[in-house]
Amino acid sequence: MTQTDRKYQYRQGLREAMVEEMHRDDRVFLMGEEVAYYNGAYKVTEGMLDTFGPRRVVDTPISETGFSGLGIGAAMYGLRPIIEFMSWSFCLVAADQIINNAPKMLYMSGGQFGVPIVFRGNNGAGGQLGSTHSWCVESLWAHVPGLKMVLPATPRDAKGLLKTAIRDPDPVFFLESERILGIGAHGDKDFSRYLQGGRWAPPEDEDEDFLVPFGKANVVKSGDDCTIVTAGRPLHFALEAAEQLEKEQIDVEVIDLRTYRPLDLETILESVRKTNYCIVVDQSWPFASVASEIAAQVYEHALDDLDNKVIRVNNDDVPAPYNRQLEQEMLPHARKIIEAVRSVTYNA
Amino acid sequence: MTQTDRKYQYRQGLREAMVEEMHRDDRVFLMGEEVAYYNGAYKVTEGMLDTFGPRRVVDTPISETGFSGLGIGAAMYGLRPIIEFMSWSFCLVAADQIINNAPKMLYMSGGQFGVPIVFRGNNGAGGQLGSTHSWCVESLWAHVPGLKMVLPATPRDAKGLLKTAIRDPDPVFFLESERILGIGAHGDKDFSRYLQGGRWAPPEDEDEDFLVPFGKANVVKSGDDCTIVTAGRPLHFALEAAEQLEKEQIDVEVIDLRTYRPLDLETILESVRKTNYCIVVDQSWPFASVASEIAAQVYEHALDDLDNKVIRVNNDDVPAPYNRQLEQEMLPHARKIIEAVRSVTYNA
Amino acid sequence: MTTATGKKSNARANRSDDARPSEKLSDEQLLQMLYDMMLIRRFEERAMQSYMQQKIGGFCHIYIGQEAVAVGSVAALRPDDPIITAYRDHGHALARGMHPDHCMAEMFGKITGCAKGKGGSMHMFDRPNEMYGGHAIVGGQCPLGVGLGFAIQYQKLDRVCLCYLGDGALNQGAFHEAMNLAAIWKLPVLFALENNMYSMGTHIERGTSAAHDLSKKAAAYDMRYAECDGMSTTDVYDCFVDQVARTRPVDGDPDNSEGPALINVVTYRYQGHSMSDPQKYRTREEVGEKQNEDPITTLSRQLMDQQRATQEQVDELDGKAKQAVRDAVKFADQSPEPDIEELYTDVYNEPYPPYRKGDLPEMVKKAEGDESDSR
Amino acid sequence: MTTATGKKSNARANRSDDARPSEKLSDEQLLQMLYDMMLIRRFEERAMQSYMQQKIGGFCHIYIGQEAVAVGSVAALRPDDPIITAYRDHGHALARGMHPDHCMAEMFGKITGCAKGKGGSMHMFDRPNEMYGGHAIVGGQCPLGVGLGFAIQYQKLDRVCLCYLGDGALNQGAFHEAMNLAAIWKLPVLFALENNMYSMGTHIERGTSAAHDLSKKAAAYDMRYAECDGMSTTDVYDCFVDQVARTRPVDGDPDNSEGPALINVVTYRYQGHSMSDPQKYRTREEVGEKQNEDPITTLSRQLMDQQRATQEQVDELDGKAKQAVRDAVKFADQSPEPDIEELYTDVYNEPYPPYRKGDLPEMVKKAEGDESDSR
Ligand SMILES: Cc1ncc(C[n+]2csc(CCOP(=O)(O)OP(=O)(O)O)c2C)c(N)n1
Ligand SMILES: Cc1ncc(C[n+]2csc(CCOP(=O)(O)OP(=O)(O)O)c2C)c(N)n1
Ligand SMILES: [Mg+2]
Ligand SMILES: [Mg+2]
Repeated sequence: MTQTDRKYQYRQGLREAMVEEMHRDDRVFLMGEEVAYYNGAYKVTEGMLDTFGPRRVVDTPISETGFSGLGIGAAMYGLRPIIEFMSWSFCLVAADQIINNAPKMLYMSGGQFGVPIVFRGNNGAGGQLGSTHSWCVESLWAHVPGLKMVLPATPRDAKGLLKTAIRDPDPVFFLESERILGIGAHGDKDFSRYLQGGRWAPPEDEDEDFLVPFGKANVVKSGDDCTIVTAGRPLHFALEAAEQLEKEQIDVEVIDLRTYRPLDLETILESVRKTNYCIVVDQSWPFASVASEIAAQVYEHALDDLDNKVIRVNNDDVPAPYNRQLEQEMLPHARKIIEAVRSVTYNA
Repeated sequence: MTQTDRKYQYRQGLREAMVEEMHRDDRVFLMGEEVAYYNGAYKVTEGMLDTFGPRRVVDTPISETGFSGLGIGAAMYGLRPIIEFMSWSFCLVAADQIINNAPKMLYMSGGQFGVPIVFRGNNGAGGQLGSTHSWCVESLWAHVPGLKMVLPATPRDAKGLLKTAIRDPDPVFFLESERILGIGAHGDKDFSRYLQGGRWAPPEDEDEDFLVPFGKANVVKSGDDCTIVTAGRPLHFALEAAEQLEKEQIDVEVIDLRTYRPLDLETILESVRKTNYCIVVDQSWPFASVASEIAAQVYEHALDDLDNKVIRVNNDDVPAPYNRQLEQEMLPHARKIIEAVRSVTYNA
Repeated sequence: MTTATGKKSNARANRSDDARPSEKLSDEQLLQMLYDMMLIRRFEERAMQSYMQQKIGGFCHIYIGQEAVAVGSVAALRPDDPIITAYRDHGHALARGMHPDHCMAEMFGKITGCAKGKGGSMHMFDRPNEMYGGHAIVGGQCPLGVGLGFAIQYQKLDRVCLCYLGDGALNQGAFHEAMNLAAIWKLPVLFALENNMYSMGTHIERGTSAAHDLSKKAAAYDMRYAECDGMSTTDVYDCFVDQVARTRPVDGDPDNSEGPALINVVTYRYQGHSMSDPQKYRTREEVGEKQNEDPITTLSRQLMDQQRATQEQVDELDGKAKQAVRDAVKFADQSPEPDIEELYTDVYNEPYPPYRKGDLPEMVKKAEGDESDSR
Repeated sequence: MTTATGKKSNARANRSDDARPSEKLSDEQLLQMLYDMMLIRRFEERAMQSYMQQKIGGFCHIYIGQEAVAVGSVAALRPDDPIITAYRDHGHALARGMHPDHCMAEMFGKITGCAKGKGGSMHMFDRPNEMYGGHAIVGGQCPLGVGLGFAIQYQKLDRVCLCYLGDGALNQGAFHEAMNLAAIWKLPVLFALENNMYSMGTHIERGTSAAHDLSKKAAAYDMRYAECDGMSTTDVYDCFVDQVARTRPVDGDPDNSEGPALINVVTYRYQGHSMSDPQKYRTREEVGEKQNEDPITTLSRQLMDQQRATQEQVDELDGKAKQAVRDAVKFADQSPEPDIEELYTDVYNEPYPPYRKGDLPEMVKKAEGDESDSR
């Protein structure tokens, strides 16, 4: 069995990361709604209560302010909490704790109290949950200094990045996607042929120290004609677009940033210097978004290398609708990306 | 007395707007911490309790989630609440109500329930309040569709924009600045010579219907050499820079956007087409900010008119420090703007 | 119905002495209540089916078992009393008078839905029927409900707002702040706790302190408290008639009202939390036992025992409910999807480009006339 | 000290029967407590003066009047018991043992401050002395304090976390959620309510339901409640010795603890809310009356009455406090500002460009040795 063939779910990557790190370090614990007895609303934490018991896998009431603040306090005291939001949409009721306390404690205390905590959960629209339940928080929270932000797009990265996050001494906002929890499972669309070395799944030897570092983008597919920069679930839209564009003899390069804070600008610029075109795909709203940021930075640093505008592909700038067709249309889907690539490269 | 000479405080503009609209429309009420008996933590609401009584000027306990949600419910029922946050920094404990409920109710209800509400209060660093109390929320919240965002920079606009906000049928996030509540008062630095027609204060005839429309930028100072785009308190930094640059024979054009949602891109582009240079000044953090957005849009729509990069001047990308020198340095102050203008126009 | 621990012991005494309000209900009224519950039950059954057929997407929270709560409490209201609830909201919408067509069409994501397909199962809004929405963030509707109460008081109206919440919401900060504001300002709000003992898989005893005596949650705000049996339509009705009367400000005068209350309605949901719940947190026995208290069976039997209805009448009602729901599914099925342009409508009431002003839902236009506007 | 309404009535009975813990305090200990209060008082006086001279900026919340709360409660702790509080925090920092030099230097924004001038008046952190900060968002420290308690329980330690809050925080959602979590998990946390009756200009009766009986706020979470007189150092001490003992988990075993409690410490602030408060919300008479209960005068008099201290000793202590504060102002004055480079340090413990790793504050390095690291 090649690595490529190995079927390995994204949710499994998340679980293995937590399990391994909890075995390794007793200071690590997991807390959130229905993570223990229910085995996770999305089965991410299945079996973890059995393995670690209720001291380390802790069910909470629906009190996001309470338990995310609790995690921050525990982190100040030397523990390494993993706080699960069933959905990042629910972090809004805890906004003050997660963006006012966690990322600023070290600064406010003059370096005395760091907050080694991971906030993690599902992020993004696409499940027909309506507008209050479909938040993409990347642009909201990446704006805030003091935190790190991670968006794994593959099962391999889900594991490797989460392990890194748990070991990191700073607050990490870890944005998963319910829409791809099951990718890698039998029957799912699998873009592993694009992955260099077919590294869709993590190494099979169960290396305790398999870590994917922060701030190192992954050139998922190399190509010469146009750079597509993205992270998280939209990587899959980008790969779908790439597949389609291949048929039109347009060979795009797809970059998965993996982390927004830190941002690997170098890899983006290197690519843009080669392709001279750039599309940024981001599943949050367009205004004041990570896509705006990346576009602005690309212009700032590679203005002379660009043969056309940078096009940003975002969610449409509207609350998420329930209706499936409207919702699908709203997303930064493959067709939008394809059109963007075509429109910038048309006279290349 | 010319209009220019008339000393008229920003806080007075805010108060007059509320008082006039409350006289005009019984559905309008004001609610917040210490707005009534205390006469406002910053004296903005001074005397309003006496004028309108406790039915319409309502002191609240420290329950931002409670009273901002209350305002939203009351707005759904047909009232026109003005909800004061003593500081926008405190809106974080109410984030879910203000960004998940207010701006999405109309959409979620298929057009049945609008939320005509104004959230207003002090925004921005500069008062040595430390990092939890120094939020600039413009970039965080302007990201969210369904709300409108207003940042008055002058006493005139404080009044005219707030009146418009109160009459608007949609949720308006109205961002004031404690740092300039007293501008216009005797002894303050006064850039009114730059204001077209010296319109620093609102018209003196107490016109009930003096309204400043949303989405119409104000070219505060015209000039040919470089466009400076800003809004809110940083306008004053920009004007300070303009004054300085005048001495160096650099004649900048200063645009006060007044509102971020809607955004008056046309006025920006018109100016950039004339000056060929653009600086964006924004007091929030740089990453995924309104400045990123405006820069990206300027590139997208005026790439060929630009003779150099767009430079963004933001707060430094760090939590707000208490120490005065550090804090002042962090702000998007005049020296940073001057350097930015010089650096882009150096070979013009 | 257990007694309420109100401040004015007179009122309480009165209540227990008086005949129960439900005893004054006419046969017709009782049969209407029975029908409403049947409608909800049948509606939910078809909703589950349609969900399985993937005609309904997203989350879908089924109200089966709790029908007496919505029906009994809404029956105690006047039509101009506003209500607001959480995401398990189909029952409330139907009890409040939303036509099942528009309710089902909403879940099917169709333009004929109550929210034009933009809201879905968790967001039932019905302006003509004074339903201020289902709300999907746990506890988030509590401050909104207090706002409705505030607006009533502000306008000196003699209405009462009914704000439903699940037991899980007890632990949210929003609930706490809402309770305190309602209490200090004596707002005409009733917090109707639909205590089905579980928030997803978490039994109330695991997540909520003082769960054994929820009157303490009201006492913390000096607020009136009452309890009733959510499996009994008449008990719910009796309790709410009494509580609504105490809270309703006579002549819109807040001093002429006993202020807000927390009402603990003990109920049970027969289905899983949502459509994807393996339900390992409770036993079949527990569910079975509760099914013996089925509120629909109970009311039917009660009416028949009292010779106020025959088996035939009951069956006929149920047939009517089934038919209404069948019609609703058909209506929903045959209704068109919203145009893709609807993405950009209803974002603003006073839109700027690229946004556009939206049309009101068909349901509202029908009820309010075409000249009605968003408010 | 009024009695606590604990679950174990035995413990309660014990306590009222026993000699008061404060009676066992040595003269030395009592004089130390008196000195600590004097130090806070004199410190605050100089802070006000320095604020007027614009050597201190931002907000500055003065603790004068409340000294007995911090001093009496901290004296009941062990040095390894963590504390956390709100923004009115100079008193707690000093009571906990922070050197006034570093406290004053912080307010002056100097690099020698406890947080290198980055935190200011509202953010006193002292790791060597187990002080987890002053926190400026009302109520925001409550979940953090519960987190400290959780970490204690998780590590099976026999410590107690003291989490202070103002009466204004009672109405924040964060307080509610924190109370519930502490209660359901029986965490070793004491919520020390510094009830000075006002949140800015709002009297507790105006903003907080059930203000006349705050035991209800504890009962809502099935939590132990106690009250004490915050103007009496010994009453505060007695109450906290008892409550800490009940909460402290013997051998780190949560079952060997009575769990968390809410302690209502009734106190008063003599100064305005912050330095810019016109104080129109209370009368001079009210303030004057409370000044008759001045905790420092009271304890001094008590010690002298009991012949445990002479007037000279008391004066000497006060002189010492004045001198310490004079020294602190001098220290702060003469200390350097932080380099502008400090803007980009302490943002991350594992920084990426443009951020840099920061140095620990001088105060911490002195206490922990130079090899200590951020944690
Ligand atoms: C703030 C928030 N956190 C988590 C969720 C996810 N969630 C949805 S329903 C639910 C359980 C709520 O239980 P309860 O309030 O008892 O209502 P019930 O489902 O029993 O009707 C949870 C945890 C949410 N919607 N909002
Ligand atoms: C969430 C939040 N809202 C508002 C404020 C502004 N504010 C600061 S202190 C204060 C009053 C707090 O009173 P209390 O809790 O009684 O503490 P005290 O000042 O009496 O020590 C207010 C309203 C804040 N810091 N945080
Ligand atoms: Mg429930
Ligand atoms: Mg107070």
